[in-house]
Formats: sequence, structure tokens, C-alpha cells
Amino acid sequence: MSDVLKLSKVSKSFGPAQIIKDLDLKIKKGERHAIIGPNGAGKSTLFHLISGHYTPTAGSILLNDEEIGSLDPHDINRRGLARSFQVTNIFPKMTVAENIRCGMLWAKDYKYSIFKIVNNEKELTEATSNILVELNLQHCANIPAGLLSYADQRALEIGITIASGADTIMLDEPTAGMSNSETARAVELIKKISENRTLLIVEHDMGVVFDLADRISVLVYGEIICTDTPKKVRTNQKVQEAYLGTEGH
Amino acid sequence: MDVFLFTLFNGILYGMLLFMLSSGLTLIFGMMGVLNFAHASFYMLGAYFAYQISEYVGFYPALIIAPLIIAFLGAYVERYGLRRVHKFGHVAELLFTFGLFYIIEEIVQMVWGKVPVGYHIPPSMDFSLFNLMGTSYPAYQIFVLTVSVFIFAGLFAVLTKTRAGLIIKAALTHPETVSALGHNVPKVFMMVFGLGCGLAGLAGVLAGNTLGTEPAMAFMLGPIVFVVIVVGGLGSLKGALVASLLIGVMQTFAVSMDYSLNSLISLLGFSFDAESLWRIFVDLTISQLAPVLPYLLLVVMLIARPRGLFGTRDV
Amino acid sequence: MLNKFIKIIIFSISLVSFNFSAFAKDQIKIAMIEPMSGPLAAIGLDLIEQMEFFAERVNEQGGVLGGRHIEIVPFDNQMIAEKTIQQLRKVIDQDIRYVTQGVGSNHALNILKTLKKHNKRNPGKEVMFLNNSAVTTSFTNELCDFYHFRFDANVDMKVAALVTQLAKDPDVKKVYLINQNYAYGQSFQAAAQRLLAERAPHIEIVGDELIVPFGKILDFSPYVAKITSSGADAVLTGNWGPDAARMIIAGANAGLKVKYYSIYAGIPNAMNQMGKKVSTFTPIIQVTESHENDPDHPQWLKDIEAEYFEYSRKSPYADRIRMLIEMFATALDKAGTDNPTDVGFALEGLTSRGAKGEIYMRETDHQIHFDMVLSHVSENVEKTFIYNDEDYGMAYITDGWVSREDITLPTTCKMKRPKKS
Amino acid sequence: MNLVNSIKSVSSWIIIGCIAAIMPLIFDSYFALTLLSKMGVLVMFTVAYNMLLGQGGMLSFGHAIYFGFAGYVSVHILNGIGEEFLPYFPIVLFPIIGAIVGAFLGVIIGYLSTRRAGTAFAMISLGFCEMATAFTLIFVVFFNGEDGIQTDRMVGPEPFGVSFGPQIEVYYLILFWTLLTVVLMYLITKTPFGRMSNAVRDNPERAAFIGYNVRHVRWIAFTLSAMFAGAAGSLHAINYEHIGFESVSVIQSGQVLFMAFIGGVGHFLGPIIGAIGLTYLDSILLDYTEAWLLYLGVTFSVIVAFAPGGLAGLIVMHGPIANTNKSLLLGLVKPYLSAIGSTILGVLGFIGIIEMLYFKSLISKGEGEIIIYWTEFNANGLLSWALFIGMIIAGILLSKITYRQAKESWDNAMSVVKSEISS
Repeated sequence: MSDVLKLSKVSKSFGPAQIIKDLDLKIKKGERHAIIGPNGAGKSTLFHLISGHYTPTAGSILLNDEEIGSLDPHDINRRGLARSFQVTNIFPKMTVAENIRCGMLWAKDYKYSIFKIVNNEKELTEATSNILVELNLQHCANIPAGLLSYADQRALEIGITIASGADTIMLDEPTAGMSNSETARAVELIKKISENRTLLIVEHDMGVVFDLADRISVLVYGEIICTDTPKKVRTNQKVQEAYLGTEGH
Repeated sequence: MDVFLFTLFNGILYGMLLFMLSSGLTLIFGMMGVLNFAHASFYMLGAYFAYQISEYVGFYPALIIAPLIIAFLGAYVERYGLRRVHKFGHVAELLFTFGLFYIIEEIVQMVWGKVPVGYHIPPSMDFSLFNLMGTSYPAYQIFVLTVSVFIFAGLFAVLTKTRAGLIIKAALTHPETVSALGHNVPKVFMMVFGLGCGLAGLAGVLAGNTLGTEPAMAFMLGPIVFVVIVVGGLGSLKGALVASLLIGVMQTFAVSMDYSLNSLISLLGFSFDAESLWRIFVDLTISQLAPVLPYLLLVVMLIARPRGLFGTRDV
Repeated sequence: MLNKFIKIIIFSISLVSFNFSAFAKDQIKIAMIEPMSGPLAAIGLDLIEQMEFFAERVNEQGGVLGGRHIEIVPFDNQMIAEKTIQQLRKVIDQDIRYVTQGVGSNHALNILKTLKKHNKRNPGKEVMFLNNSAVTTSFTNELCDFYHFRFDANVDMKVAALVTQLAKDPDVKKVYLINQNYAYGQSFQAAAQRLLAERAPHIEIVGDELIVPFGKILDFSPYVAKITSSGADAVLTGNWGPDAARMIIAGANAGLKVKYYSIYAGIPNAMNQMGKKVSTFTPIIQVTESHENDPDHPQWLKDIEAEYFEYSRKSPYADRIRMLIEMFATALDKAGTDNPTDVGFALEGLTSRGAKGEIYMRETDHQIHFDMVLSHVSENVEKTFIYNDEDYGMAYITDGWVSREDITLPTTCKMKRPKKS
Repeated sequence: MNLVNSIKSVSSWIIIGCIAAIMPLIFDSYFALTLLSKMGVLVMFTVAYNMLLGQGGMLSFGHAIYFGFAGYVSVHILNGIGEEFLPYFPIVLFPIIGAIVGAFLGVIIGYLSTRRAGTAFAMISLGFCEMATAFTLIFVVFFNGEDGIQTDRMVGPEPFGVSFGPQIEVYYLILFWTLLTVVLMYLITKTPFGRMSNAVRDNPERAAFIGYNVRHVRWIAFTLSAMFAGAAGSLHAINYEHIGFESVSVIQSGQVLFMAFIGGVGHFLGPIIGAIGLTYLDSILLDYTEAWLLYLGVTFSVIVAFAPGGLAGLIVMHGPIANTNKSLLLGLVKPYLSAIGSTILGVLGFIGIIEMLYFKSLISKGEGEIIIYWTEFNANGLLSWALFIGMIIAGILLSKITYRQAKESWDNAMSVVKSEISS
């Protein structure tokens, strides 16, 4: 029961190309789980499969013991799984606060209501400003999100993801393209938000991965070759060969 | 059986005409993702240019020159109009061509006046080629059929078999990669748009003399070509061909059927009161409904198979 | 041409409450609501040109009511029904008491009904509708109104003329009906069915088709195939515009040898568009007031038409605008006032000159009656048709005349007349 | 804080309402009242249309369906009451009938067409519109073909002496409904649904990953928009006492698109500006130039290419500057005026050329006197052509300089604004 997310024998093919091959993965409740692997290993595809963007060709994906493989993204989200994107994916014309607020509308049961004015909902406003404080974005709450700096947009991306109060969070390369100091800030943020939540993260920056993760899975050519604690992964022979060795930056 | 084959042949003739009219549109949409609302306007310009040119040098030079002019005009529109709008997305591009539709219609009226012009079938092809069931088929009609077959074969070959076609296809999905490989993506788009407009112009040259060359011709043609490319599957050349033939054959058969719902009902032994409101529906014959059939087909297609016949994704 | 931009500025300052009738009280104005832009603008602009020419002619010959002039005030309706109503309201604002219109029976219907309401709600401010070309029969039957006068033969009369000639035609044994599926086409169809049974019982109707109108049909070959297989000798059709031209072109291409009996299929624009070969492939017969190649064409009319040609660089086609203005001018003088009610009484039963004998405005339904000529398109004519200096190389040859009596049909009109003042 | 805001927003609506209410006192002719009524109806229709295009990101070429069909149903009911075939229903409440018709059709057609937005949606809407127009011509019993249907709005009792015969009473009826529905539509933009409609427009993928069914959002937006369009259609029929197939056609749909887009789809006020401005020009310029549609097409294309925010977008663009430092705005006045001046010069030349071309091709009968801008020109003379072409060239050359200056001043002002925001 402690497995929040359970993938068994999942495959995904695009035409003749099989990107994910018979993949098994279990994410335990409350853990911070990282997925690493060389470029083109299928990390983003895996995320898309779990979040419902793609439908698996074969296999099953269970979220809290419920099959979600064939569900649409919004259905999966409503079951308590939220994700961020590799390429910043926010609502650029809306203000920062609006972005966050949109993220929590469904979870707070506003659904498609046309009888409530959002600005008059005190609870919503409070929750939004709480998250803004958490993200350290309260000073630019009323600025269009598209005008924010890159790092702030990435932070906002995470903010939208957690706004719904989902138990399971998936972050796709949250620190990609950031400077060192920005990365440090982002890691702090991720640590903060992942308390009491299950976190699944794809990341290229090994420093971040080893700093954050409780467990690491290594994905190479659509297959997971090892899942273990950071310490053991670092010393794993197969990983050394397949991954760290070839990608010596 | 003879009647069946005869009607089928007429349907195919009409279908190929529809394909010719819509091939440029589906090419531009498939390659660039741009829905060119002004497609029918370029078709109209083709007819008018052909009329004007054939006044001076005859039909055959016009057949070559007019589409070329339209192609250059199209490329020019892409270069100085559409490209500017490109950054705002496909809807903005559609809106831009929507405005263009009005502009071209007004300019045509300004230059050629508001009455239809006398653009006729060239005398050298104005003879009956063969007879079928008492109907003669003029050489010109068969010529148009041949040209549309060549258009399909040519486009299909260029897009699937040649390097240029591969580049064009790749330019739509991965513009950065293609330009990194040293290809000038904007130029490719410009050429595709020019080619698509040139095809519309060619259709105008070939159809303007049988369908009539007048300022309202673009407006009258407009929607049917959109139906063709949606039913065929957006951007699919093969789909456009099949959809054109389907619509052509379907409409031609429908016209030859004078049955109404009422004839079916009375066949079953029931009858409606002559004064009943329902009569208006049951008395409509299939042939009266023929021109609406493509739109009904569109709706049915949207319900049953949203991606169209050969489309790769849902509409 | 009035000064466009001064007017715009004045309008912008005072918006629309500005009253045009402030100047030139002398003139008797006829508002003319026709399409001046959009696809059918050519017809509207030509009608306006004719109307202005004939009004100018009356003015040059001393005007009406002792020297007052008739002025035509054009209004563009873009062929949009709401715009017609809107422009009509503008006409009422400007205190213009006469309106003329012709292109599009649906627009005429709007004017008719709107004026009916207006005249009822505003006694003493009645506006009269001089219908120049809208042919829906019901306007002079159940919808007839004292303030409506029609100066063109209605659909039923035109069909009567066509059928009368058809009955005389020895070549025709079988006829095929093909019409547009909307109000006008349906009334053509109904009249044709009725009159064929009455006047040409020996002719068999071998096909009766209604098609979706307004250029929606691109390919007429299946219809041509149907006509061919029916064995018809003649096609009786009310089709106009592309629905007529495409049908005839497709027929000629398929070698279909039938006579076309029509109202509009052979009008000048259409014959030029179709070209000599198609237009003369089979006889395209149409019915009009007169045409200049008729052997009996009177000299006085020839003189007027020559004058019109000088003015517009167009050959004459229809004669009804002349009839309208001349009868209107006569009625004004007869009434001795420009009040529409009095002019209306003066117009009732009025007679005037036509190309062949007298023309007559029937009292009972305000429908004009005159002899009509049937003619077909031909290259072998004395005077070819010229439009804006472009020679079409074709014109019309008379097939026969149908007398006024033959197209006089009973009316169901029960008109309520106002009190004579 | 909330209270102050709501008073502020309510008061601006009240001011707009008051201005609209006193208009008939100034312009009281039959035509002026018709025009004002038409503006009201089209404001309502355009704002409804913008729920789809501006708020929801769906470009429709077929929105006249709901407008027109609601008009047909209303006319039939009016006629039914007039012939005492139907029980009396107060005219004041007719827009509700239209709204029901619009919503009903919106649910059905919306279901079929909201799977995707963008160009595919646009094309499908065009197909539906064509089909609807064809039906109006084929099913004569209900639609009465191209004649359309006439009606008389003076039916039934006359509560408080209001018969709706006089145009002014109809104007106030339309004004009431326009204000009511526009305020409602404004409030809808502020609801959770309204926010999500924007979210789906900007980024449907993201919207799905925060728990919203993108298609449902679009479908609801479509239905609501069709509902308000239907209400407007009812009023349209009452205003003209007529409904015809044009009201269902692509032409009507295109008109509302022009109005919304030229006014500006990105801002709530944009469609209102567009509807009022274009209705006025459309009804007035009709009598003065045959080239009105050409000017409209050119204006539209220029707006699409250079100012996709429309007129409202151009105004709103200056909001941040006005908020930070009003004196910056003053600095923009001079470069703007010179840019506008050079544009006007070029445009005047362009209009002159077009008017002469139209004159020569359509109106001229040999002699070439044409009056443009209070002055008589000879359309056959080289001089007048040279003059107008010269104006165009001068306009273009001047614009090159003045536009650069205007852009520089704008950039300067914006950089000041940005630095103040980030500090």
C-alpha cells in the first residue's frame, strides 16, 4: 500500500520506435524520487505517460492503486497528481497571482462556476498569497507572468504545480538553465514544498539530484537499469558505464 | 448499370474539379499549418488574369503565365504580410487572409467592374471528344480532368519522394533543426505559399470559363473547399483527393435521385396529410438536398471520425 | 456627385438628425434604394443611372407641376435586408415621399411591409413605393397596397407570356422545369405548372426540378444528364445569375439541344459571360418590354435610346424605367400636387406610350400591363449590344409578341383606398 | 477595499448607461434611433462573440447562426401572438426566448466543434454557418426563404402605455438589455469559469494539467456566448421587425468578427468600441463611398498585422506607463502626433487614389470631375493623380522617420517603467 505510483510492464512506441520498454517503477509514499539518464533515454516520455499526456502502448500505471493509464490529464490531476514542465509552461498573459489561483480552482471545488467572483473569495486570496510567500514571489504578484525573469518563471511553474494541493508532485528539470545561485534557491524551494508530499523529479544537475533525492532511478534507452539510494547508485557499476562514464561533462 | 457507370463518371469529373480547387489549400495547410481563407480569392484572380491575358495572347500562354503571376503574388503576400503575422500564431494568419479576402474582392471589382466578364473555353478545345448516353463530353472537360490528375501525381511525388518535400515537411515540425541544417525556412514557407496560391490560380484559369468569372465567384466557392479538406483530414493530400471524389460522386448521385422521405413512407403504406407541416420535410427530395450533403457529411464526420478520412489527429 | 466628405463632416457634427430637406424644397425627390456595392452592385448602379437619365430628361423638358424638378436620391443597401429597412427609415426622416426599388424581391417586400406600417401609423405623411423591377406576384395580389405601384410585369405575367409563346412553338412537345428553390423560383414553378395546364395542354412536363440557389451548385452536368434523358425539347426556367449561366454552359458543353424559355438567362451580362458560342448554341428565349432590333421598334423610342446611349455608353435593355418616370411625371401633373395620395389616384388607370401600343396601370391592383416581346440571343443582328463601350457582338431577335390581353391575369387584390383629399 | 472597487466598477457602468440613455434627447430622428438601437444590439452581440474569440480563444465564422435563429424564433412567436395563435408573452422578455434558443443550439453545435480550438474550429464553424444558410433557403415554411419574415411588434396589451411602436421605446428596451447582459458578461470574466476560459485560451495543455477538462471549458464558453448572441438576435428582430437569411449568414458572422477584432479582442471594452464605431461608419459611409468594404478590409488586415490588440489594445498598452508616471505619457504626445500626422497624409493620398479609381471604373461617363475632400479634381488629369501619389510617398517617407521616433520614445518610456517595477 505504501506505493503511491506503480508502473508495471509499461511500453510506449511511436510508430516503429519503442521509446519505453517494459518499464517497472514503484514510487513510495512520501519519498523524493529522482529519475536520471542520458539525453533521449525517455525521461520526458515517461513523465508524459504518467501524467496522461500520452497513453501507454502496453502495461499499467497505478496511482494510489487506481489504473490511470488511459485517463486524460485532467482526470489524473483530479486524483492528486500534479506536474511541472521542462519548458516553462505558465499562463504568460495572466498575473503571477492569477497563475497560482488558477492552479487551485479545481482542487478548491470551484469547478466551472459562473456565480462566484474570484476576487471576492477570501479563502482563495489567502491561499494564493501563502503560496506566493512560499515561492518568494509576493512582491510581483500583480505583474503579468510573461514579464518575470526566467528563474522566477520556473519558480512560478512549481507554484502552479503545488497550488492544487496534490499529494504527488512531478517536476521535469526544474533547475534547467539556471545559474548556480538560482539553482540553490530552487533546491531550497523544492525541499520546502516536498515536505509531506511524494516527489518525482527528472533532473540533469547531479548536484541537485544527490542533494535532494531519497532514491534514484536510472533510465537508459527506455529501461530502468537501477533503482537505489544515491550512495549506491553512485557506486553502481552499470550506471557508471551507461551513464556517468559516457556523459563526462 | 449503364446509368450507374455514367453517373459515376460524371461524379469523378466533378470530384477531380473539386480536388483541383482545394489542392492548393490543403498543401498550404499541410505544410505550413496556415488556413488560407483567401484561397478562393486567388482562384478568382487566376480566372481574371487568364481572361485578361487570353485577350492578348490566347489561352495556352495564359494557362502558364496566369498561375505563375498568382504564385509570385502569393509569395509576395507571404513575404510581406503573413510572415509578419506568423509570430501571433495560426489564428492571426487566418484572420489576415480573411481581411485579404475582402481586399482582393474589392480590387477585382475596381479593375474589372462588377459584371461578369466573358472568359470562354478556348475554341481549339471546344469540340466534343466522345459521347456517353446522349451526352457529349467536350475535350476541354477531359483536359481539366487530366490536369488535375497530374497535379495530384506531381504534388504527391514532390512531397513524398523528393528531398525538397522532406525539407518542407520537416520545416513544419522542427523549424529550428531545419534552419540549423542550413535551409532557409522562411524561404521554404514562402515558396510553399506561392505554390499553393499558384495552384489556386491554375484552378481559376481552368474553371473560370465553365463556372463563370465574376466578382462573387470567390464568395460562392469559399466554404466547399474547406469542407473537402476537413473531411479528407487536415493537411492530407490523399485525403483531399478521396474527399473530393467522395463529395463529387455523392452529389452527382444525389441529383439523379428524385426520391423523398415521403416516397419511402408511402412505399411502406403510410401517407401524410397534404396540409401537415411535416410535408415540408418529407417532400424534400434527395436531389434538392444535394448541395447541402457535403455539410451534412462534415457533421457526420465530426461525430464519427473527428480526424477526417486520412488525418493524423483529431480536428 | 455631391461632396462626399463635406457631408461626412456635417454628419459627424450633427450625427444623423440633420435634415436634408432643408434645402431645395422645390424638387420632388425619389429615394432609390438599390445595391451600390457588393456582388449585385452592377444591376443597382445601372438602374440608378437609367433613373437619373430619365428624370433629367423630364427636367430638361420643363419639369413637372410648372417647372419643379424630379431628383433621384440613391441609397445603398448592399443587398442586406436590414440595411434596406435602415435606409428606408433614413428616407422617412428626410421627408422624401417617394421610394423606388427593384433589385431583390425580398427587399421590395421589406419596403412594402415597412411602409404599410408607417403609412398606417403616420397618416398625412404617407410614402409611396414605386416598384421598378421586383416581380413577386403577391405584391399585387394578397399583399397589394394603395401606396405601391409596380412598373414591371410580375412573375405570373412573365410566365404567362413565356407559356403563350411556348404553346405556339411547333418544336416543343416536352418541357422541363428547373427553378431555384426559394420564394421567387417556387412561384415561377407554380405559375408554370398552372399556366402550362391551361394554355398548352398538349405539352408534357417531363421534369420539375428545384435546385439550391445562389451559385451553390458548381457542377450542372448531372442536371444536364437528367434533362437529356428526359427527352425534353425546351427548358422553362426562372434561374438567373450563375445558376442560369452554369446550367446553359454545361448544357452546351454536353451538346444538349433544347430551347431555353427564361426571364433572365439571356440578359446582356449573362450572354457576354457565356460567350457567343454558348449563347447561340441553342435559342435562349427571354421576355422583355422591347428591344431595339425589333422590326416595329418605334422611332420616338429609338431617339430616346440613342440619347441614353450617348449619356451612359450602354445599349438600352429594359424600357420600364422610362415608363416609370414618364407615368410618374404625368400623374404629378394630373394630380396637380406632389402629395402621394393624390398622385396615387392619378396613377390609377393611367395609360401611356409603350414600344408596341399603349401601356396601362390597372386600378384594381396597381400592376402595369403592356405587350411583351419574346426574343432570343443571336449574332446576326443589326445593332449589337454595347455595354460601357464594350461590344458584346450579340443582341436579340424577336420570336413573337404576346399581347397585353394574353398576360392580363385575374387579381385577388382587395385594396383599401384612403379618402380623396 | 473590495467595496471601493466594486463601487468604482459599478459607477463607471452607470455613467456609460446614463450617457446612452440621454442620446435620444440629442439625436431624435427615426434613422438615428434605429442606428442607436442597432449599436446596442451589436454591442451585445459583439461582446458575446468576444466571450468566444477574446476570452476563449475560439475564432468562429458562424456565430450568426445563434443570432439569426433566435431572431427567427422571436419573429414567429411575435407573429403567433399577433394572430392570437399563441398566448401573450411580454415583448420586454423576448431576449430570454432568444437566449434559450441560442443556448440550445450552442450546446449541440458546441459539442461537435469544441474538441479543438484554432484554425480547425474556425473551419468547422464556417461549415455549420453555410449549412444553416442553406437551410434558411430550403425550409421555406419556417424561414420563408430569401424574403425572410416580417412582423409587427405592436401586439398585445400596452402596459403603462408602452406599445413598442415608437422607435424610442424600442431603443430603451434594447439599452436596458444591452446594459444588463454586458454587465453580466463582464462579471462572468471575473468568475472561476471566466478565469479558466482565459487559461484555456493561453495554454490549453497547462490548463488540463491543473485539473480542467479543456473541452468542457470551451463548450461552456461556446454555449454561454451563443446564449447571449441569441438574446441579441431577438432584439435585432424586434428592432427591424424583420429577420432574413442574411442574419444567419457568413456575412453577419464576418461583420461581428470585424467589430470585435478592430475594437480589440484582448480587452473587455474593445468589442464595445468596435461595435459602436463600425456600426456608425458602416451606416454613414455607405452613402458616400463605394469602396467602404475595401477600406474595412485594409484596416482589418493592418490591425491583424501591426496591432493585434486592436484599438483597445493600443490604449491599454499605455496603462503601465500611466500607472508609473503620468509625465511620461506627456512626453509621448509629440512623437505620436507627428506619427499620426504622417499616417493621415499617406491615408488621405490612398483614399484619393482609390476614390478616383472607383470613379473611373464605375461612375465616370467621359467627364472626369470628382469631388474629394471639398475640392474638385479631374480624374482624367495627370495632376490629381500626381498629387495623391505624392501624398502617399510623402506619407510613407515621413512615417519612416516619425514611426522610428515614436518607437524610440515608447521604448524609453517602457524602460523607465521596467526599471521602476523591478526596483
